[in-house]
Amino acid sequence: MTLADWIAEPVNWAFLAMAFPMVLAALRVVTSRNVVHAALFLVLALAASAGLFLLLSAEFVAWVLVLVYIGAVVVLFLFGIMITRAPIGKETNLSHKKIWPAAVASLAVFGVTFWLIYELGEQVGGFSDTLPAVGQATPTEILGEGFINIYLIPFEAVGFLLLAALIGGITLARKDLSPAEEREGAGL
Amino acid sequence: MVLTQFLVLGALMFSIGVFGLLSRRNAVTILLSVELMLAAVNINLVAFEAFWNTAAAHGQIFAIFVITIAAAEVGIGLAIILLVFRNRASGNIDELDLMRW
Amino acid sequence: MAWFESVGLSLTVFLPAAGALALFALPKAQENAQKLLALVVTGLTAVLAVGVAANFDYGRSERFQFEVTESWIPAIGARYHIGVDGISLPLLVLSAVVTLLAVIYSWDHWEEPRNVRGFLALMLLLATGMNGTFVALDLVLFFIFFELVLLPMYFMIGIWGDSSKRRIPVLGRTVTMRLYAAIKFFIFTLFGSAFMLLGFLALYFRSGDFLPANTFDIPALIALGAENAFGSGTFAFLVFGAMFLGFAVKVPMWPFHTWLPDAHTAAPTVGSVLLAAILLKLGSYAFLRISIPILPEMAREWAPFIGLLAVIGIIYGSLACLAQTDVKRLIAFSSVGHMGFVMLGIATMTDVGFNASLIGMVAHGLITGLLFFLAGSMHHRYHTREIARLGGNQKLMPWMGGILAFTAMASLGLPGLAGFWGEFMSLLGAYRPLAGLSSSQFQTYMVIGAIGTVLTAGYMLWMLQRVNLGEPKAEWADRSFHDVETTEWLAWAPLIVAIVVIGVYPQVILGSTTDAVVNLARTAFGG
Amino acid sequence: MVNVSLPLVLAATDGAELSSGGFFAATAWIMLLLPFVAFLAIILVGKRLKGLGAELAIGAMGINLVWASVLLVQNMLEGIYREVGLTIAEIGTLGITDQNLSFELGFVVDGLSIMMYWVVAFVGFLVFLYAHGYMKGDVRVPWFFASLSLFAGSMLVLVGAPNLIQLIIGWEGVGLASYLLIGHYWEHKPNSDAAVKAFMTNKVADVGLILGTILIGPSLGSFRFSALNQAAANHSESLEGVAVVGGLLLFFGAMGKSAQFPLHVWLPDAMAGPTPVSALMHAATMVTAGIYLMARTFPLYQEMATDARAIMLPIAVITLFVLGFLALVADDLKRVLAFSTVSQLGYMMAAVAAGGYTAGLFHLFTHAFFKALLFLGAGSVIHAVHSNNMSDMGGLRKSMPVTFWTFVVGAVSLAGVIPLAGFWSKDEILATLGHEGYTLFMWVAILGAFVTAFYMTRAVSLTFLGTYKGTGHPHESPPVMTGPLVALAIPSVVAGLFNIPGVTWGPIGNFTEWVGHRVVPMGDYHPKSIEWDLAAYGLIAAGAGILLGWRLFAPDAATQTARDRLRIPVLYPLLHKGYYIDDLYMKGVVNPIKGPVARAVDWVNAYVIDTVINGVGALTARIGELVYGRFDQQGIDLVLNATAGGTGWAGGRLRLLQSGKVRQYAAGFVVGALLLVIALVIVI
Repeated sequence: MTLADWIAEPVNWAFLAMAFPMVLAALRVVTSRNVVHAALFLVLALAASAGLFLLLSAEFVAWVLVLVYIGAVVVLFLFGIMITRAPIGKETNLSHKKIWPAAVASLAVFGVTFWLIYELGEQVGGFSDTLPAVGQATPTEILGEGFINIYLIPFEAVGFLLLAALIGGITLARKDLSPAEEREGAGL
Repeated sequence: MVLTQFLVLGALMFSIGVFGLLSRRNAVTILLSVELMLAAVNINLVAFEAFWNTAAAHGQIFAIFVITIAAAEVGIGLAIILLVFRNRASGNIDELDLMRW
Repeated sequence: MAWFESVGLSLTVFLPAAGALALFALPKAQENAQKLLALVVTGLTAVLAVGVAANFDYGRSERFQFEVTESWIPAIGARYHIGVDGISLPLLVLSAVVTLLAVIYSWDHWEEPRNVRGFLALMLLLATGMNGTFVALDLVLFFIFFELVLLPMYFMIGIWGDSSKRRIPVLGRTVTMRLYAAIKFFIFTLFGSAFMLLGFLALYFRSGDFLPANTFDIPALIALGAENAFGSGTFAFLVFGAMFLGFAVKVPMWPFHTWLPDAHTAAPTVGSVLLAAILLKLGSYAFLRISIPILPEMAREWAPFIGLLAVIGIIYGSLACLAQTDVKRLIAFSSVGHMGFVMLGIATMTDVGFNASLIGMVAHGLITGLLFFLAGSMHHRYHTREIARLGGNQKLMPWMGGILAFTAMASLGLPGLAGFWGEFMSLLGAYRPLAGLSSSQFQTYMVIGAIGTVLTAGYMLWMLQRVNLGEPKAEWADRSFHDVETTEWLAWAPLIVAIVVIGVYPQVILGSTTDAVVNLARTAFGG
Repeated sequence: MVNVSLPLVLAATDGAELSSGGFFAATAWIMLLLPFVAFLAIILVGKRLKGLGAELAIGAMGINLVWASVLLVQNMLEGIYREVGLTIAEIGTLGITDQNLSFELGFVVDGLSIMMYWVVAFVGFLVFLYAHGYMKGDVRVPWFFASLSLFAGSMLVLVGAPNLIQLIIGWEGVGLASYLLIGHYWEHKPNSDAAVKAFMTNKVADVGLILGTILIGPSLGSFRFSALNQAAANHSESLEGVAVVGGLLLFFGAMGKSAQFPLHVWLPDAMAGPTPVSALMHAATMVTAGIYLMARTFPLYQEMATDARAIMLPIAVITLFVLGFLALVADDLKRVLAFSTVSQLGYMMAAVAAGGYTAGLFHLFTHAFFKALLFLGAGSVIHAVHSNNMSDMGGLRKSMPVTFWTFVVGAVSLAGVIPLAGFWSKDEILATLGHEGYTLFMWVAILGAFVTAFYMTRAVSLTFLGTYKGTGHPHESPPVMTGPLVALAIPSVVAGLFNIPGVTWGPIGNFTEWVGHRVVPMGDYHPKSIEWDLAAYGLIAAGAGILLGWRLFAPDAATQTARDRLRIPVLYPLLHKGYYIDDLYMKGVVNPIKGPVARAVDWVNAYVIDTVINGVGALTARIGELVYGRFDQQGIDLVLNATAGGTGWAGGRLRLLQSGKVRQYAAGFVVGALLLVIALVIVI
């Protein structure tokens, strides 16, 4: 598939319309001097990725992403930011002074991954063929079956993990109480 | 749409996440970077799913697992940050070097 | 006066050391008694040195006089052999007199931590080392005296020196000036001395090939050198090189000079004076006493190289002076330039050049010694040595400013004052270097050296302009300062007089040295 | 050691007997020493004296004047030659002679030095007297007179020098004294800058003198002028090879002192000193030294270093012509005079370089009078109006009649109007240039005379004519100041008569004979009769200059439009900036050396050499640590503690990884993951 063919497909324009804001938002997430802005840019990036999932016919995943991430996780983040009284405005202390090691590392990661994609494409083949499954949405039914058939044990494990996280989060986040406070039940 | 474009996008997002991970010193922003990396992974998973087109939609299931675990991770992570902040009045991870020799 | 012939010189050397011991017999609290004792001892030493000069037979100044030779360490053939000739006599007198003046100056100038007894004892010990080096005629003895001066100077700098901090470029470490300077001075010099000792040992073992027994005796080795016994092969080359390293560090020659600005800047006033006036001369004196007469062929071979380093030192020192912001450091760098002229004189390997270096050494001792006295006294009053903060000194302290101007003029080589002759004669020597050396090369050195005199004048006048002239800066304007005080007059007047006398009548030095250096050049290079 | 040498009692060049002089010649050293005695005495007791030391300086100079006058008369009647040297140093043989080279101090009494003694003593005496009035109420009067004495004394040491070494001593002594005097008001930076500039420019030139001495001395085996001149006259082999280079080096030295292009830059700035200093410096001491040196070593240039003329003469002519123009644009009266001195020095140097020994010296002689007169007159004006600038003057003719008339005499004499002194000496220079075949230079010199007349007329007009433009009420100076003016005006008029070509004044002869009383034949040209055509050209040039100046400046001296009219674009800034030579030196040489170059060297010191030293130190310390830590401490105990020690050591090193820095861990994680991926792909 040549670049001209690729551009000719309207769906690819939709892809670009989402991918570009996504990358830009991601960059702002890691460079913004304002923590709140960073979090909100993350929302943007995740929303774009949800859009991509829709393009890839993964509707369920897309909505889960929106609900869980944008609805819950990011709100959690914002709460976290506020609770930790992190400076809401601009802050110079947010990043290291020397960023070149990070830049080098991330470039290396990108380089290696890129090389990997190329190698895999060579070995596996078909990477530049039009994706087959696009068009018809994956039924949620299949996903549900997958969870309780093939992936039942992991599914339970994740549920357990969530419970553990819940308890752990409470334990960690609540104040250490003096015995007197303990008796009065002040922590609850 | 071809697979490569999603893989490259994922790689790009992941690299940006790595950059944020290494260049940030505020704990919350580091967590944000981690979220970026996870999102990149999700893109890969879903794209591969579309590529292989498996009957059981393994890729999407995995993506949902990732989202779930990420949520748990954020919960715990923020709780830790909260705790640290309460003790140290700082979200700067450079100052958290108690666990050293 | 037969007794004087036999023990006079030894007394000159060891009286100060005895005085240092005697100081510790006095209670620590009795500072006046300590000062008086030191004064008497150094005064007596100076009288003895002058007595040696008075009884010296100038008609045969090329011979060693007041010679004493006693068995000392028979196992290695080291003897207690001392004596003076025309070359060492002026330096011996200089050393004894400057030490006396330093004690006079110290009378009411003490650096913290105040410890009069310790400081005076070190100074006396230093005097023994310096005087001893100039009269030693045995390599082992020479080496011991040569190294003996390190110790007191090390402690002087390290204990009473500048306690400010300074960041060392590149290394990135912040150091206390005095500790850094003291250690640098000590290690650097010791580094050179190690090679020097190697050279001495090599000479010792080789001398057995020509003599019945191995010897450290300098006159005996000179006699061998006159026959060119050590030849011009690799052996001689290496021996000369080893001794060169030792002496060049002490002079100091570029590029072995970097201990000097630090040590001078950090040292207490009296330490700087003695360092500049006497210690630097040990190296150049050693060239004339040991390297050249014993290894004349090698001296001829090394001469262009020595000359090159000398002229680099001249230009380099002057340029570095222009960049200095600290008065003492500026004077220290000026020493690099002036010692460049001294070494250029030596490098010509002519009698005129040797004479130039000797009179240059004496003049530099007097002039730079006085400059350091002045810098110390000014620091004492202003509590700063920053040139940028000074100004209008001439107005605040007319006599001090006048003496500073006079000394600066002497230092830049004004004819009619002592500094001129050394520069002029070393250029003269460079015009006609020893036969066999490339004249065009040395004439290039001559021209570069002459340009160096212009630069010297430039930095000295600039320094004068910034320190002495103009209106006093606001921070000093309302203050009143003591102009030159009595002890300062007593310490400086002899130097001023000597600078003028040598300037007008250089024969006072050359009368002693000329026959000796003519003889040195003849025996070493024939002709 | 004491070696008084009286080597030469000889016949003069023209066959006449030269006597060794009487008491005054034998004791001429008193002249050389007296000013130094005065110098010391003033420093020590000057403050406590009524005249603040002025009386000591004037007294010493007065005695000198008596001595010099007696010698002058003696020399007129019978030629004197006496040379005395006292060895001050035997410095070794340089391996080329059997005898030691030696340095000597002494004095020489011959026609040349007597003339100079007298000029220095005469001008010096009058200037000192004048300064006594001028400096009343000034700061540091004792120090001023001490420095003046040092100045005159150094000059006398210089002109009395029988050898190059003493000459150098006097030479740099003069430089030192000029430094002290120019910087007399050192509270202000421009003044001390000017002083430093004078010293440094001279120091640069002194390199030439010193190197020239070094070239000539050893070749000759002696530093004596008599030996040098004799050798040159005999075309001695010993001078072959060094004559031209040595001669040029000496000339380079003279260029500095005598302010020849391009080393003239210090002289205009030297006006920063008090006016009596300028008068002394420009007339008698300092600037004449270079001409004197050329005259003293004249046979060298006349006989052996003739090739050097190709360089000397153009420089002198450039100086006399090109630098004269600078006087046209100066507003500072003293600067006008300073540039005029530069130009006149060019005349003298041109004469000597062309072979006119007598002509050059004669111009030096007459110039000393009228230039001292002009400067003292300028000082008198400045004293009255408290400004150096001509734009603050004007119309002083009425209020300062004595100053005006004497100033006019000096100016006319300088302009070269017959029969005043300046005419005769300048005419002789023109004649010499013409006779030696330098026709072009002769015409340039005539043009130069035109310029001279022009700027002097301008100066007189702007200062004395028209109306007063300053504030206050100028009044005539006290007699102690006008007296010297009158005393100098007289020789400015009549001095020229002593050397009218072909005229001898009975038993006293003429100037040519006086300065010709030398041991070694001069072989120079001096005209035997007046060359009227040349005189006419010179007069026409002078007249034209005066007319033009009068036409331009006299009518509107009050309005000064003429000055504006002279502000020709391009040319005016060029002249005003002195052809940018100063800028060239400062920006091209001095500042780079003071700034970047010096800092670079300092940087090298701190960052290169010291770094090597410190690096070696640190490295050694580290090696020591390793030797101690690994080989000594662990090597010896290796057998016993191999396992424990090794583990401990490894742990100790590895624990460094546990820095506790999350970022480092993360980075390590990323890098590790990357490596794993790469390994994986490669393996698969």
